[in-house]
Amino acid sequence: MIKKEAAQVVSVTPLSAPRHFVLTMKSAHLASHSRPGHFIAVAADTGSAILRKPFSVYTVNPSAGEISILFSVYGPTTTAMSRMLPGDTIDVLGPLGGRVFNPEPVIGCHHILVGGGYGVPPLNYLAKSIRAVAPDTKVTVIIGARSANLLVGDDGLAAAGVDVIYCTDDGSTGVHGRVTDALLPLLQEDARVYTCGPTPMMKAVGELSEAHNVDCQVSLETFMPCGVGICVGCVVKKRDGVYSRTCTDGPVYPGCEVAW
Amino acid sequence: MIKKEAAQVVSVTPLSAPRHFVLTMKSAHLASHSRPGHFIAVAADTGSAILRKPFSVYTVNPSAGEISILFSVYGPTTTAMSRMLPGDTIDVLGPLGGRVFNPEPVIGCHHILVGGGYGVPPLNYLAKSIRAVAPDTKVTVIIGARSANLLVGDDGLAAAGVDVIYCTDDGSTGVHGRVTDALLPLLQEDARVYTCGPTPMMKAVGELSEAHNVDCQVSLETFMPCGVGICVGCVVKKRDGVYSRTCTDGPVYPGCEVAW
Amino acid sequence: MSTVKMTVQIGTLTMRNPVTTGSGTFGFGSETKDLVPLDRLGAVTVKATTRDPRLGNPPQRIAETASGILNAIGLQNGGIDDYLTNKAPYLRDFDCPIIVNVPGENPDDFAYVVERLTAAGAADAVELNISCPNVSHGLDYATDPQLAASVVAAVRNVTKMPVIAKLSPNVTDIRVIAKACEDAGADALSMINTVVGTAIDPRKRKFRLANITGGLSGPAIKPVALLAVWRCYNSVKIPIIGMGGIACPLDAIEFMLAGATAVACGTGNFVDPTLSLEVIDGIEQYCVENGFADVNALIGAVTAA
Amino acid sequence: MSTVKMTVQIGTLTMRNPVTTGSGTFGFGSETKDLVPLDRLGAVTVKATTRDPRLGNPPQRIAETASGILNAIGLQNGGIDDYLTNKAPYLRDFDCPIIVNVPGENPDDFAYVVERLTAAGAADAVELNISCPNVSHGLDYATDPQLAASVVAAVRNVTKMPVIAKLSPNVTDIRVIAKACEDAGADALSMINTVVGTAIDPRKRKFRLANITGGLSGPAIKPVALLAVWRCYNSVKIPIIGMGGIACPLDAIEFMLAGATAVACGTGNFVDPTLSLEVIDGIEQYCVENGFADVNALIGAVTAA
Ligand SMILES: Cc1cc2nc3c(=O)[nH]c(=O)nc-3n(C[C@H](O)[C@H](O)[C@H](O)COP(=O)(O)OP(=O)(O)OC[C@H]3O[C@@H](n4cnc5c(N)ncnc54)[C@H](O)[C@@H]3O)c2cc1C
Ligand SMILES: Cc1cc2nc3c(=O)[nH]c(=O)nc-3n(C[C@H](O)[C@H](O)[C@H](O)COP(=O)(O)OP(=O)(O)OC[C@H]3O[C@@H](n4cnc5c(N)ncnc54)[C@H](O)[C@@H]3O)c2cc1C
Ligand SMILES: Cc1cc2nc3c(=O)[nH]c(=O)nc-3n(C[C@H](O)[C@H](O)[C@H](O)COP(=O)(O)O)c2cc1C
Ligand SMILES: Cc1cc2nc3c(=O)[nH]c(=O)nc-3n(C[C@H](O)[C@H](O)[C@H](O)COP(=O)(O)O)c2cc1C
Ligand code: FES
Ligand code: FES
Repeated sequence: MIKKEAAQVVSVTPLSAPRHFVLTMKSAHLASHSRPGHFIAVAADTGSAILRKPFSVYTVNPSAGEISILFSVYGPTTTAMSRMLPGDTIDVLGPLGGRVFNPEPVIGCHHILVGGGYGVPPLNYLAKSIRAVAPDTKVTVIIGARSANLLVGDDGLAAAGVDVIYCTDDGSTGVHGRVTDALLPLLQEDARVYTCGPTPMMKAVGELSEAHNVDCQVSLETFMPCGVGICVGCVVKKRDGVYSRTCTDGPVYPGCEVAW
Repeated sequence: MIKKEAAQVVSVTPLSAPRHFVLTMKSAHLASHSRPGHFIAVAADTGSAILRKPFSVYTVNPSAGEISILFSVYGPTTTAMSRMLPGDTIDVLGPLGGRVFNPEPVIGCHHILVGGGYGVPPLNYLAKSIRAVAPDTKVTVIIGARSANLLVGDDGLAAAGVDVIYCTDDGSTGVHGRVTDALLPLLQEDARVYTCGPTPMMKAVGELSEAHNVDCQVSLETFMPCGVGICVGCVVKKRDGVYSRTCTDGPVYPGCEVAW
Repeated sequence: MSTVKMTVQIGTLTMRNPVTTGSGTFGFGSETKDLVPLDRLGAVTVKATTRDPRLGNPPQRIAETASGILNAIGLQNGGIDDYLTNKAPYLRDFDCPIIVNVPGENPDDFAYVVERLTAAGAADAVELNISCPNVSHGLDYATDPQLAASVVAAVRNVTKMPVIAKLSPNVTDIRVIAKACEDAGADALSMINTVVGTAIDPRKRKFRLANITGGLSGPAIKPVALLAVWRCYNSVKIPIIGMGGIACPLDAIEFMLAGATAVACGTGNFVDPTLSLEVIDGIEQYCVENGFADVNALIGAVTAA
Repeated sequence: MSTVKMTVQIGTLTMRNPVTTGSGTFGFGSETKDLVPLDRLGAVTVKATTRDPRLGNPPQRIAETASGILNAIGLQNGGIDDYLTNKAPYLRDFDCPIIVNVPGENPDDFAYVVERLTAAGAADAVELNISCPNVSHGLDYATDPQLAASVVAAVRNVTKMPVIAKLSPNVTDIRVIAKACEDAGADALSMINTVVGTAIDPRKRKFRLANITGGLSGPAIKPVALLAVWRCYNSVKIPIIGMGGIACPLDAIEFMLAGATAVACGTGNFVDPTLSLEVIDGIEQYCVENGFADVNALIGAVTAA
């Protein structure tokens, strides 16, 4: 069930990566209904940004009735968000997304989550929720960035027993190379891949997984003007030639369905 | 000389009248060149308010290199101004106005300043500057409002030796009645009238003064899209039938020139 | 409960209040079922339904511009069979008139779809989209009075439902087209469709839309839409459904004052899917506050400055 | 100093950079002398100058709308005598080409004013304002290809100065008018003039402008202007001066990529009178950063998405 709310801002916390923030808000509704892969759409009263902007759910705290999103400052909406103060209200619509990550069966697989950029927040949530359901299941998160200071979103993963592998283009930390370099050796029979991030990265991860007969779920982050299925502006072409609304038919697709 | 500046905000102080503020900014240029009747034009980066908005100079402090404006919150520009913090910059253009108040000769007259609404700030400046030049000259300021809690802008007038008469429509303070009721008995031979405020008030003050053969200067506050004479959108009709640009031909006119 | 009379007439169609949705900006009514109970709307105007299914244009389909958006969806839809099978039954569950938006490449296309809708009782009115700028030849019918009339006449022949002609602002004089549609038997006009435009990404030196051109909508076009409504209000006798940039109740009031009998919330639904509800309540409140017992008193009530 | 070649040609007129001002949005150059040294501009386009003085329309003349303004100034100006006596001498003191905007009610009016300007050497190019929406009949010449051509031809006869036809977006197909002007001998086109529209104050139930209708300008119309430029760039060979909503250097780049040889800052001057200087610097910096040695390489360089 989608609700429109004026949620109360609990905190806006800057991260070490420049211009990155975590915004936590009160919403019993979102906290109890958001699954990994769901997103919310924020209308910032900036006057000029007329469309809502989508943000993946990053962490949920059902008992406190709170959820968080992690964002980097880019345009008017995120600028306004970064300036919000505790007690302000934020106009949100959610949870949105017709198909979210499906980690079932959770047990017996090696769940490999590959992310970059603002694809990391939903994977963080997914990794933690898999471990919460099945504490012994192996979960690896591979996070890529151009450089060490741009890596974000590993908050609490290690504590949850998740293996985290960093990859940087410049080798400033972790694996010197691309996320696919780190992924390749892990593509064994028990592997299941989930990816979210820049399109070229998802394409590469999807194709590599497919080549190794490994199931791969991709969460697309196309431009989403409405987020609720009414504008048909967010489409991705599927291999069957049909344009699919990523907001309500996705954002999560089997990698093999997408005509990259 | 008109300058465009990113002036530093010194303070934004709420007044007792609801939603009224005084904003003080650093600007050696404005502080040394602004005369009573001059105004500045503010561009608030609100995204939606595309035009600058004009504000009369309220107080100047040449030694500190500071000027103040007094405003009430109405639309996007004034909302943004009310939220500014010390140290922020404010985008201002000024001083603007081709013809300002002319109190010469200062000595030997009874200067009567009649204001309401956002016409009060420039009169405050004028009253104080007359007293500063000629400390013995009689200056009376008549301020009108609907009700006592809406009266603004008498800051420091009494201290400067100015007589202040309040008029309220509801009699909640001062004279129970209109500014013209307070003005009428003062329209003696030595009187010189200056007025700024809502158009109906200025019209009444101008006509009353004219009927008593008293010189009256009116400062028009029409909608001023550019403030610098290039749009020809701010015109007032003069008695000779010509449309005059209030920003550069005014804002101050002899009352008898205006075709109300 | 207020006692304001909120019903308006679009031909033989009675709307319980003057607010409908802009075609293409509210899907087929089910997408936002959690947010907008259809039976509160004056009518629901659904997405374009064509004779055959259409894939639509490749993405990027929408770009943001100053106070507006450009869209080039290209009429993606499942065609009339899909509408009758999968969409109409859902819509019919609500006590809400359905206006189906019908584009076409020639008068026969329009007539075919309207005939099917009429036979199935799957619409309460049809809105002829002679003005979609995002498909080849989509515009011709709205830019030539004779062509526009030919479409209206063809449809008029096959249905007793109210026929609404949706006009394009991309013409030298919209009144000429309005008059031609009225004379050909249209029961109402709806205006405006989007304004053609484009946007370029200066950093990439590429057009922002795959289709190059798109239709501009949103608050940016409201002045253009208001004038179109006012001009047609003074040129034709049939009612007008006004739209173009409505983002709050007072925007809707402006359209009614300019001469619109009803209004549609379009792009505003993307920012706030509950906008139409807010507009309905806001219009009623405006009537109460300003002493109008009947919302119809607002129609064309603007006076000179 | 950068080594980017910034000069562009509008017919025989050489501009030291591609930036001029929108007529009516920069007065006669003297108003902002404290802020804009004229000799930095590519050219200065001054306010409309008519045969006889004009009072203009009554106020309210300007209203704000979403990302735009509506204006109905009504061509207030002192007439050609006033221009020659009081304005031209000031402008001639600067090393900056003068483009004079000339409206008229018939071809003779246009020709008369241009003849006087030519005789006095008081302009370096003329811009024929066949498209002012704010005076009666002001629009006809821009909406009919033959009428537009008749004005261009009449003026072509009386001057060797570059003749620029300023086109209106309020037409079904701007390319038709552009072609007619080119064929009649225009050296360049400038586009777009304002888009007709209106605004209503819903609380007062009155039009906001005394003139009821006005011309919409500002960022709201940029998508419309860009498409007009792109379409004409692909239809005519003469250079185009692009304008409509330029508010920052990247907006100007968009116009050049769409096919404009030069650009004009209009309504943006009201928000920031120094906008043209910022745009000049910004275009140069863009060329440096993107490896363009000659600004002319930007013209029409946009590619499909
Ligand atoms: C499902 C989904 C989940 C997301 N999750 C996150 C998240 O968790 N954290 C995060 O930081 N970001 C996330 N994003 C991206 C986020 O929505 C953008 O960063 C956001 O739009 C920036 O908003 P803004 O107002 O700051 O900038 P904008 O105002 O949107 O950017 C300025 C300009 O760029 C244009 N623009 C913006 N995005 C696009 C685009 N994708 N395509 C074309 N034009 C565009 C706008 O139209 C505008 O003109 C997500 C996006 C999607 C689709
Ligand atoms: C010379 C001069 C001096 C002034 N001095 C002061 C001062 O000292 N203190 C002060 O508080 N105010 C002063 N004002 C008025 C001040 O400029 C307005 O209050 C200001 O425009 C409000 O800006 P805003 O952005 O808050 O509201 P706006 O955004 O301007 O208001 C919202 C809407 O109202 C419209 N609008 C605003 N003003 C007008 C108008 N006059 N006519 C028609 N439409 C209008 C806008 O176009 C907009 O659509 C002065 C005005 C002038 C001309
Ligand atoms: C994404 C989108 C899709 C649209 N699809 C259609 C359509 O299928 N048929 C139609 O007649 N109008 C269509 N329109 C036009 C709207 O119904 C409306 O006429 C226009 O957008 C102006 O109103 P607005 O500014 O409130 O959006 C569409 C508009 C948008 C933004
Ligand atoms: C207040 C105002 C006055 C204008 N006067 C004229 C004019 O006299 N002659 C003319 O050709 N265009 C005139 N224009 C149109 C502009 O020159 C320009 O074509 C249009 O505003 C679009 O550009 P912009 O959006 O950058 O303002 C005027 C525009 C405005 C806003
Ligand atoms: S974002 Fe509007 S349909 Fe997907
Ligand atoms: S405000 Fe533009 S000319 Fe006066």
